[in-house]
Amino acid sequence: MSFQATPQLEAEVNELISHYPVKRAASLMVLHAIQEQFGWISQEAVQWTAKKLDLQPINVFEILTFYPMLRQEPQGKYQIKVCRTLSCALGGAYELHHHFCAKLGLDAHKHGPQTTSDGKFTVEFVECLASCGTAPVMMVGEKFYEGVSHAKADEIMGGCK
Amino acid sequence: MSAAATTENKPAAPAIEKIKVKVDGREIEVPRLIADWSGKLTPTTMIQACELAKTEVPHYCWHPKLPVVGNCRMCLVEFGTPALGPDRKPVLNPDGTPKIAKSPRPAISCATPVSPGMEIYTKTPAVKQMREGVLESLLINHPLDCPICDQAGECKLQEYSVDYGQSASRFVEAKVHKPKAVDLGPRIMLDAERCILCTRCIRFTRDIAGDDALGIINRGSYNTIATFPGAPFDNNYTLNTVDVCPVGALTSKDFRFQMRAWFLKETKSVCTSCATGCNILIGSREEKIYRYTPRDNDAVNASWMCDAGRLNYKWIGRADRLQDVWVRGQKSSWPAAIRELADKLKQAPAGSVAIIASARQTNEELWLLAKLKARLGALSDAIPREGESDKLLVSADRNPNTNGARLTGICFTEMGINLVKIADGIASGKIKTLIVFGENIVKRAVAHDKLRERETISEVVDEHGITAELLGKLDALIVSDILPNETTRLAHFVLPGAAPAEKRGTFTSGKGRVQKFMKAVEAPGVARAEWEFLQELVHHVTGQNNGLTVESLFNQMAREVAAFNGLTWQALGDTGVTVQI
Amino acid sequence: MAITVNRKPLTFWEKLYLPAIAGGLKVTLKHAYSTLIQRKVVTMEYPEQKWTLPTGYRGAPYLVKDQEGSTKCVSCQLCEFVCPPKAIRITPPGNDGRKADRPNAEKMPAEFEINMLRCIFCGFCQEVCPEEAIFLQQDYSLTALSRGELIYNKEKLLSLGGVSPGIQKWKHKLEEAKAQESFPVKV
Amino acid sequence: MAQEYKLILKHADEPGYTPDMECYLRHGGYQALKKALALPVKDLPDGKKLSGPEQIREDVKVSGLRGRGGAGFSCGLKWSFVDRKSGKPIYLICNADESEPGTFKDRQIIHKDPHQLIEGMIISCFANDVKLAYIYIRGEMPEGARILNQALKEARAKNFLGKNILGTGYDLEMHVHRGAGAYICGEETGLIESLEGKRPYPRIKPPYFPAILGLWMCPTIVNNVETLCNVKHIVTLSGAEFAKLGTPNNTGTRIVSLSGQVKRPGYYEIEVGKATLGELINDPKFGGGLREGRRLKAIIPGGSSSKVLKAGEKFKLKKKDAEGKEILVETDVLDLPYDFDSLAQAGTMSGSSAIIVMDDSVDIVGALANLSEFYAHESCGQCTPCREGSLWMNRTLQRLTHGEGRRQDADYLGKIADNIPGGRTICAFGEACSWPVQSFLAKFKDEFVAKGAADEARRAQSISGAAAGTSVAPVAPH
Repeated sequence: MSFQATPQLEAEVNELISHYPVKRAASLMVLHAIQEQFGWISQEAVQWTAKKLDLQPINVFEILTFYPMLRQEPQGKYQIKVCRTLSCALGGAYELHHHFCAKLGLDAHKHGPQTTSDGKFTVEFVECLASCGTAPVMMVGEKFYEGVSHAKADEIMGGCK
Repeated sequence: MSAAATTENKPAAPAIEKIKVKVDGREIEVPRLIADWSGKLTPTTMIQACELAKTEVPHYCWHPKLPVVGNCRMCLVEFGTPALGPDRKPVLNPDGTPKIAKSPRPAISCATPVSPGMEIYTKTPAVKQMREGVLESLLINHPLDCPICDQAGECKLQEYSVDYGQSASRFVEAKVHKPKAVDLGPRIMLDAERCILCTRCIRFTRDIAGDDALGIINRGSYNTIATFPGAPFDNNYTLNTVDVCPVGALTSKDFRFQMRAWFLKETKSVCTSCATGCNILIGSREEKIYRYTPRDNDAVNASWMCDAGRLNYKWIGRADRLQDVWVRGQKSSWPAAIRELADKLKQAPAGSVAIIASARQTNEELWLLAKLKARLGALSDAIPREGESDKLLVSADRNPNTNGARLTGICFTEMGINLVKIADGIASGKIKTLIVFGENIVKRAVAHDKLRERETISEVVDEHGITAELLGKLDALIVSDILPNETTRLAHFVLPGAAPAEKRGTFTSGKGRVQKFMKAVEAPGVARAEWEFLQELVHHVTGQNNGLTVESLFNQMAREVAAFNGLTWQALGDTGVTVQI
Repeated sequence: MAITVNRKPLTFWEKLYLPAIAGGLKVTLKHAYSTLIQRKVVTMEYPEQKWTLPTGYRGAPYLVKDQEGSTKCVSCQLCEFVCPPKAIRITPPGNDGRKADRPNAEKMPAEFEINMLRCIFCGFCQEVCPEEAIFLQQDYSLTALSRGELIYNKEKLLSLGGVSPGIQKWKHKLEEAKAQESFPVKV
Repeated sequence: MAQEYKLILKHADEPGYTPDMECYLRHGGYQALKKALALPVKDLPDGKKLSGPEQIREDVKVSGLRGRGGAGFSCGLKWSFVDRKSGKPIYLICNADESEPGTFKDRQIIHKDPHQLIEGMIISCFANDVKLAYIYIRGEMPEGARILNQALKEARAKNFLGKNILGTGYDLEMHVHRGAGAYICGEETGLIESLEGKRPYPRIKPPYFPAILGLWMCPTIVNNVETLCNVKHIVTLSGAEFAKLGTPNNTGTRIVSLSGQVKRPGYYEIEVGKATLGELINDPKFGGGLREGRRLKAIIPGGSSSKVLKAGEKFKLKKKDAEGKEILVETDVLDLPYDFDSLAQAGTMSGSSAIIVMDDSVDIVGALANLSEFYAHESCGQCTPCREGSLWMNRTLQRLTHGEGRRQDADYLGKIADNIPGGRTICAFGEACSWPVQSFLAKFKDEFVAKGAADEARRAQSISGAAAGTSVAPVAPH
């Protein structure tokens, strides 16, 4: 599969590059932009980014592999990220994660991203989402949910069509 | 020509201010500024001060020829600086010495500059404990597969384990396992488990070789050195990363599983693949060469060499090497052949002999040939070899001793312009005897009549008119070479010579650095170093005795050849002397 | 520099010498009695009779295989290095040589020779071996009709050495690696 | 009696307050900026002249404002280190990579009152002659990034940003830069590297002090969101007035993030040092106490990296008596004033002012295992002790929580942790990952030993550890 950048993406990336006196600095934002459009970042996308920013592909690959939010593989349509760090864990995050996994037939003992076989959901544990006062918290895609009870979790899942 | 021989070709640097520091209680003076990896003057760091004080500070990521990153934390030391009172004046001890305020935190000696009056402590219990801690951290996830690791014997992990390691590991968790035997490029293998992530390889290839091909992927304990998938690590300097790798993570495919490092005898030598003359070490065991590695020489190659030069040793061990003296198709012996040659040359009329030497021969050998040339009134030349140069080390001139050939008078500034004259001489029957050393002259021959069509000199030097047919007209074709080729097949006299690794001698590099090299292995069969039999031949033909050793030959040459005046074999040292060319 | 050793002077009793001679005679007579009178035999009819070897006897060194029949030697060449009479000669496999016959070990010798005429049975090779691949075994009478025959090659050493069970380090490592959560990035 | 004192969050939680420009202007927004830009040159008694920016910098110094990001370093001092003679541009970065577990104060500001941050930043940029500034916001806050981008757009439209701001001739551009899930980007040099498009490996200091060799090797100021907001209030109130808030050397207000097992977790803005830990946890105006029937066990007082405090601990606190003499007063952990210096005297720190409360239902070993998993995941892996030590500690703690413990594991763990901090690592992450382990072990060692001993006993009875390989939450299901 070869990577095709749409004119909008091209324009967005050019705009992002203009924010920095050094092109390389835009790489993280460019990767965000690509992921927003495609859902993940392929190796072709890395090469495209590197070319765009006058870098070597390894320079981009280095940061792509560093940040867990950047995906190297296609993910589920709905990405459920449950915070697992201390305050949320005290507030029941493990039970919440377990609840999702049980409902979706995933392994509750795995922390990393797991996608359901129908490709609809990806569930993963993530580190602190910075809303410890309303534990447990989670995100679905870019949407943020606080104080998620099991009932609320079901409701959220139900909302994912 | 002036005979000024200097050891450095750079102009003298302006005097640098010295400052006094104490290393483990011993006061030394160090320059305030010192050249960093790129040659730029930067503040002297503690590790450099310790080096000047002959105190070893263990380190992994620091390398004198690479940018500083300070990530291994092995070189942590404690230090103190003169205490300042509220009036910004030094506080004094009762005995009048400045009071030292010891820093509560250690510092990495590779990145911390020294300041006047600083005291560096490298042997305190705290420093020892820190080193032990770092070493333990490096070892917990290390696979400890020394028995199958090529680095064993020259591994910094092994070395520092002796000093700072524990006899038994207390680590009971499962190790992190990473990819093993990863094919990183055509010449490099990576074992990610062994890697200590010092990033020396990344810095070398990015900052020295200029090919930003390596990087670290993943995060934390899972960090791994890698190339971008599908982009092999392939430039002409990749094998230097194997040298700078302090552990066995990067290994050379060429040397992989060939021989254990501790068996190798290391011989100081010089690379012969181009005019740069990189200093090398030849690693050999029992007359077999296993590898070339670069040897530090800041005036020539710093700590590096190119892959092409490094792997240019295999032909030395080839089975079809010339091993016998042949006279008109018959096996002969050195005394018989030399006697016959001497008689022949002594009777040769002036101008009937021509010499084609090789700029891959040593200064001494070329000088001896020049003596024959003078006695015989011979035409002489050598064969140029041109390639492409690069920014780092590779020179466009692929002969290691072009300057030697010029300075001894074997050829002119424009090497190869006499070849046509020699061809003409043979064609006209004027030249009856041709002496060829170390070159296959037929290989580049074009038909003589075609040659006239060529116009520019550069085309003439690339191709000349000495065809096999023309060689057939000679009364005597005297050839000395190392490997058989068409010229040796046509020769009446074949004198088996020695590869540079099999003899001693000197080369004059493209920049005029006269460097000597030592003998690593024996030549096969009865093959002899060319200077040995040439010196005999010259003795017989001219009556001159120039000495029986390479030292005396060199010293005699230095007296006679203007450019080398004032040099002695001994004064060349290990890293050579630059002469005016 | 000469060192003077101070000796205890002999006592009067020691200076007499005769008691010591008597003591020596006593030992001689004891042995004479046990062999001549009691007929206690201390020699044996070799080679018809064979000696029972004590455990830990250091005979000829042979290579061993692990319980799965794989070569244990990884060609680290430490035994070759440590061997005082230089009886061991290993040819490493090289990069393109045959891979080891067990997983993960990466390497085994292309050739392994021990010159039994040189071997002094010192046991350094066994001591130094990090893989527990070479052991001094119970053979002590090695005979042959030519010098060449006494240079044992890899096949011969392995067939004589037999099997030595023990930890399978490389296999264990491989299993540990496989059991681990998948490596975060495919390389 | 301790009171909330709302300075930064004065309007944020008012009903009907929205994050847009109109609402902000209605509440007196950008007045401080106008005041700052219009500051006349001041003549000093010694004949020197003090320009507007210099006066603001001086005022920030007078205010005693300490960084709200974690280290509590004086903001005025930090600004004074900036190399202004190099001729290179000076950059300012707002560190909005709020990722210290327990902390959620910056989220409130960004989401509810982004213009306050932007105003604070513009003033700070003006004071430091910055022409280009960035807001580095963590990747997990896409909504925050959107809000900030919108706010920046509004500010540009009103000419608070861009060329010739409000006709003063001062130019400033500001952009939002998003992280992508890395705690290490909160470390200022790691943040700079990340912003430069490299792996966020913290830089070695020396020589790479941000004030001299920061972003693109230019002088750079990196300040926390809350710190920058405070700058706005310093300009509004004047430094001297600001310094009257809080307690001496601990001036201003702080937003305290309270989480864990209290009745009313949440964020509370207080004058620094004007409330004690106990009040914050138990006062009905704040945490409202623990859940019914539970007793306090431990407090993490300043974000997960700070050293844990045990219920009932006593500390000797330096205090001035009536005659102004320094005396040591024995203080219970709950009576510690919540400020920078008192917590430092108690051997811990107020860090990012995030309090995590744990009651007696918490398995202390599990809680530490949870934290250490965070640190093992977040170590960047640049330098040896932290890269290897963080995962080692985590693996040991996971073993302990999965029934594979040993009696000696407490000492074992302690020795691993001792190899990491104390300047052995490039950045403070080394301390951050080992301090929790060291302090948990120092204060709850018996629980670790008991856990190991129980595991050993169970294994001795050859009952298989069926729990092995499962994830365990630090709290027993209730």
